[in-house]
Amino acid sequence: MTADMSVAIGSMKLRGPVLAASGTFGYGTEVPLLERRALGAMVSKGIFLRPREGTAPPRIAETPSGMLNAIGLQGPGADALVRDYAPQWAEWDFPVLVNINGESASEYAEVTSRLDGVPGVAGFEINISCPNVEQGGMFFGNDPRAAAAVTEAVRKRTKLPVWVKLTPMVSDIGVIARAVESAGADALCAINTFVGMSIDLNAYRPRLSFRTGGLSGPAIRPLAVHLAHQAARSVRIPVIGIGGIARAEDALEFLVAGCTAVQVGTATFINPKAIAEVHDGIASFLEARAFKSLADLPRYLPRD
Amino acid sequence: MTADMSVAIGSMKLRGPVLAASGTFGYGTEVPLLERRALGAMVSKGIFLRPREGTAPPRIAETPSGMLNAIGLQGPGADALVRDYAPQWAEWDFPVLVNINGESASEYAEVTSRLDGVPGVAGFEINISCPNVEQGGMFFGNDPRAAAAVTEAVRKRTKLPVWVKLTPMVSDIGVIARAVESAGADALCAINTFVGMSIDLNAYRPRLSFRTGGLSGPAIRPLAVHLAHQAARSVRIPVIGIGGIARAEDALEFLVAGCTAVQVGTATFINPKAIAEVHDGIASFLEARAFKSLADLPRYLPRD
Amino acid sequence: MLDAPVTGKRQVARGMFVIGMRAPEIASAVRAGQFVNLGWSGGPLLRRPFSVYRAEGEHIEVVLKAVGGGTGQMLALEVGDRLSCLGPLGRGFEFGGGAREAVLVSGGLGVAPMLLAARDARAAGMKVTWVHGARTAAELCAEKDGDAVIWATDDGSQGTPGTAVAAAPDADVVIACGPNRMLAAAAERWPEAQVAVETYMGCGTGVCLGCAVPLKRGGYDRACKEGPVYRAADVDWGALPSHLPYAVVA
Amino acid sequence: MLDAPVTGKRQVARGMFVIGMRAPEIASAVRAGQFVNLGWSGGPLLRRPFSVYRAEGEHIEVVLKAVGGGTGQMLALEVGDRLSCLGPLGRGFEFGGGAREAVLVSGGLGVAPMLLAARDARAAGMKVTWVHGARTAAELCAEKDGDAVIWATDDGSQGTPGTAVAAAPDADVVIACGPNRMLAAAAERWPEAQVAVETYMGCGTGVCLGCAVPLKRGGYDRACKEGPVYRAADVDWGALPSHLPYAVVA
Ligand SMILES: Cc1cc2nc3c(=O)[nH]c(=O)nc-3n(C[C@H](O)[C@H](O)[C@H](O)COP(=O)(O)OP(=O)(O)OC[C@H]3O[C@@H](n4cnc5c(N)ncnc54)[C@H](O)[C@@H]3O)c2cc1C
Ligand SMILES: Cc1cc2nc3c(=O)[nH]c(=O)nc-3n(C[C@H](O)[C@H](O)[C@H](O)COP(=O)(O)OP(=O)(O)OC[C@H]3O[C@@H](n4cnc5c(N)ncnc54)[C@H](O)[C@@H]3O)c2cc1C
Ligand SMILES: Cc1cc2nc3c(=O)[nH]c(=O)nc-3n(C[C@H](O)[C@H](O)[C@H](O)COP(=O)(O)O)c2cc1C
Ligand SMILES: Cc1cc2nc3c(=O)[nH]c(=O)nc-3n(C[C@H](O)[C@H](O)[C@H](O)COP(=O)(O)O)c2cc1C
Ligand code: FES
Ligand code: FES
Repeated sequence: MTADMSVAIGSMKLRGPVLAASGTFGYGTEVPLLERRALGAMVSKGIFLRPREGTAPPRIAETPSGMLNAIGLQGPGADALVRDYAPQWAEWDFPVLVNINGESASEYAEVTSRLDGVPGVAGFEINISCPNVEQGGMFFGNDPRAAAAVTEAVRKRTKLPVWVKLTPMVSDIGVIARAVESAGADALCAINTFVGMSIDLNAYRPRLSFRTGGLSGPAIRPLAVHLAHQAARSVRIPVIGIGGIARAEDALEFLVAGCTAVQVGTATFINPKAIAEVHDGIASFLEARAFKSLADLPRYLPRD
Repeated sequence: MTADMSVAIGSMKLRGPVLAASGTFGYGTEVPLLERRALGAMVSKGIFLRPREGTAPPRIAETPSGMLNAIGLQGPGADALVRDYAPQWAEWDFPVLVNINGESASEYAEVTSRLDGVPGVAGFEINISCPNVEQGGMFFGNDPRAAAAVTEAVRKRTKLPVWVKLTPMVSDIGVIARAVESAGADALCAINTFVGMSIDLNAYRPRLSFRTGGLSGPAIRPLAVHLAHQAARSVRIPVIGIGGIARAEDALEFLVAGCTAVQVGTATFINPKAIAEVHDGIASFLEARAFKSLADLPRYLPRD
Repeated sequence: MLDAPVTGKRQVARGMFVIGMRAPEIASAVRAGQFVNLGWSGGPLLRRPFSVYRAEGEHIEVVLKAVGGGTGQMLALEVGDRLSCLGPLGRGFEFGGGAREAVLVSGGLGVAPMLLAARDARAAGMKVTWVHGARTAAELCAEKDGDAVIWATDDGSQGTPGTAVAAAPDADVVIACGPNRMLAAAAERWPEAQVAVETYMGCGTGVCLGCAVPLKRGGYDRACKEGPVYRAADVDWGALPSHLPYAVVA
Repeated sequence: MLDAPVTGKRQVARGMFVIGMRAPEIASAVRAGQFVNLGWSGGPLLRRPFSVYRAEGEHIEVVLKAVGGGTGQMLALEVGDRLSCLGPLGRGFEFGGGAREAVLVSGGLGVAPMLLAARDARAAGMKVTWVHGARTAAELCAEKDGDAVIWATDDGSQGTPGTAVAAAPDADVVIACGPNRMLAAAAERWPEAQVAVETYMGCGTGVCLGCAVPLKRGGYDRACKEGPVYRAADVDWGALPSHLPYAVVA
């Protein structure tokens, strides 16, 4: 018996609950086809309206069970994305969402308009949580009004699914979660990276040229499970759990904690087959316990 | 040549910059004398006015490079502390500060009054950041007004040093840091544990009976360095860095990032000699670079 | 804290192995029921607690199964590899009071403290009855020590069918170790039994309060300081988690 | 991604070792200047990138020093231990265009891609001049391959005193590898040289953008995809960190 692994995120039906996280799977074209077979969906690298150079190197530093990154949303801009990548995505057997960014609510809206209706673009993940840009990013993500304003601005420009990616750098994620739910988000993605710093003891300054970076990887998993759980308790829309998932058991923690799906990020760097392995591992877990479908997995989700 | 390792935290002069963190060194009496030789100071386990049972087991769970704990501030209460521990502390060659807790500002004040002037009690660390109590704790720590109110209430009851231990669960630690500085804190301790959750996939519920716990250990170090650095940039009083320190290099990251001293917590569980090794390692680092004293260590601390 | 080189490994039941290490100070000081907290390079963050199974000359042994990541790594250690060994820790069994007979009741890996318990009971002048249970014959520990020996298996494949607790006779001194659920059953039958419990441990040295054992009189004790040995009647068995992921079954 | 068993280890200079592994698909496909990204159980979170030093039959080799935790662990691997091996990655050196002579200039561990570079240059019909520098004689790699060989040491203890760049003759094709600071010097002298740079890497496969190489024309390339080999004049050497903690010195 093969368990039914499909999930619905609002109106979007996915063949499986394991998605590729933004910024860790490029535009999907870098990765051999084989590694994509189990993907529920892919979220592409974060994009602004115009091309962006990103931050100066060093951009990454390793920490215990984690890594810091400050890529600074390097990217080719919306036009190049439409030209170079969307046509390829249109051919694939899983949906691709674009992680969109802006320095103002109106820039988010503009990116949305530019991409809305382009074949290959199946939806949007609003990034109000990038710690590695001087303007925008995380600063929208820890103010419920700003978060709602960005969500509304994007919502007005598209009928495609709109997901909002939350930052963990808040004192109460439930407040932000409810604000963006009210503003029309179809789903929440929890969470983006935590701000961290690592010091170079030879240079007596931060290792990263941007000084701080976003912490990802297994180190943050218990924090991410908690935050995704809190978000899931606070809203009725689906929550997609993200943070430190490397194995099926990790993903199952998020699913039991109330998430509808998960995204895998850093683990892909270490194991290009991570997403397929996580997917297959969840299926085996369900089968071993004779659950017919992922929907039968018991959840721990007391409502607030 | 032996580098001068002494540091001043306000009016308090310490023989070294490496301190024992609250809740990870008990009352100091559990640990053989030898392991205490390098201690700059000790902060005792968090105490309320009255005895507290703490939370039901399981209380701890391991995570990648970290651990979750939900002890729930089990402790004998202020009277027992005065009777059983303070007299021993009065004999020791390093100061002991008491980590104080309350469900209201007035309970913090009462604990302070009960302990102020007791021989052996050298100062107070106000815990407005414990994630493992239903009332008080972290909830004071993420509201600048509440944090200031608690600090003022304690400040009024004692002339001894008052340190305030901050929670990382805030969107801007600088705001809280400035609030408690204005309210009369002599130093800041950054940071307490992050709230996290780990799921038991056999029971389909959290591993910890308290559901969530505080994450400590190397996993959080890059986050703690960032937060301690942000706190240090925001205030003029000394900041004591805490979070994931296990080796001298870890402590040096905090010191370079602007901290005056550090506390070692979880590492002591794994290596009872951790504090002495961190202390000695810092001294060797200074000596290898021909710094005469810790004060000569270059710091990276652009002011906000 | 000792740097203890591994000196040997042998199998004593299906999946159950004894690892020996050189740890002179611990070998000479340890009492039955005490434990060591073990760490190794490349291992998990926290140390792992193990009862001392045997102590002879300068060597101690522990007995274990691979129940998770840490124990899995331990079984892959080779002679000469080093364990960081903290101990002896905790309060062991008491064999005072002039009792004449001791019954040692163990389920599965609960056999761990029993060889030393037999040694100490004999040294206190007692006759020792060894009762050891497991799910099936292949999982019974092959090593034993008692004036009388009773086997029990859940499936009846060797000795008395049923649990070790059910198979055991009464006696002045009852010592029990095994999954917490088995110990709860022992507590029903022998309120005065001395039982060694299992909890998660953060430090093993009394400073973290992670190893809370709920007491009948209210509040919690530390398994690593006041325990791991308790008077059976003192523990609030309903509140002691029996579902530790690593819990061994009888 | 291959599961590659370690097949051997030998020393080639003070502290410098060659590790061999069985990796048939990589051995047959790799070109000079390409790298593999290596992981192993119990190792650090991220993989570690290494140039392929030699490829023969079903085997490849890498050369390294213990400069940090990861390389320290690698040198402790034993024959039979397994490396997870991702590769070959990146763009290697180009030996087209009918050039007659190639000069290979390496400092310290920069020798890593040079054995394959010599092989590929010869296959393209070139005469190879091998220039290798180090701080001192003991740190010069003992293995070499060239129609002419020039040694250089900072302290003059063997060969020409001074750097490998200074000791090298000019040629149609110049290939250089070593600390980024040495490559910047090579770029001054030979703007058309092909140089292999070092950066931190998150993935090695082009998806993380962590390995940014600043370009003279503005913006960044990925060392793991567009690189690690660059036309020397294309790199903005002032903006490329030369202070990587693991940077090897010539
Ligand atoms: C006093 C005492 C004596 C013991 N004696 C023995 C013995 O003689 N033989 C034997 O086989 N077993 C013994 N145990 C149990 C043994 O310690 C566990 O089986 C072992 O720690 C499991 O580790 P693991 O890494 O293999 O499992 P894991 O898979 O890591 O453990 C499963 C889960 O348990 C948690 N965990 C494991 N160890 C700890 C810890 N120390 N503190 C907190 N959480 C933890 C982790 O969160 C993990 O997720 C004893 C336990 C105690 C308390
Ligand atoms: C294309 C390429 C080819 C290379 N070829 C060779 C070679 O043939 N021989 C050789 O000896 N060295 C080579 N290196 C360098 C080698 O990868 C490093 O020396 C090695 O990664 C150091 O790891 P470590 O764990 O020993 O050091 P660490 O002490 O872990 O490294 C020091 C610091 O560097 C950082 N770091 C290390 N590796 C990485 C990484 N992969 N990504 C991000 N940060 C990292 C960590 O933050 C760490 O704090 C090459 C590098 C590149 C990019
Ligand atoms: C190198 C890198 C680049 C990232 N880029 C983006 C991005 O462009 N947009 C975004 O929303 N998140 C980005 N993220 C965050 C991830 O999508 C993910 O939320 C985070 O890494 C936590 O998951 P993980 O622990 O599985 O990596 C990036 C993460 C990494 C490590
Ligand atoms: C088991 C445990 C108990 C703790 N108890 C307290 C406490 O009573 N009061 C307090 O302020 N912090 C307490 N802490 C937090 C530590 O003092 C420290 O801030 C935190 O663990 C981070 O440092 P570390 O990573 O070095 O452990 C406790 C931490 C642990 C692990
Ligand atoms: S394990 Fe830390 S107090 Fe018992
Ligand atoms: S290392 Fe990830 S893109 Fe180059």
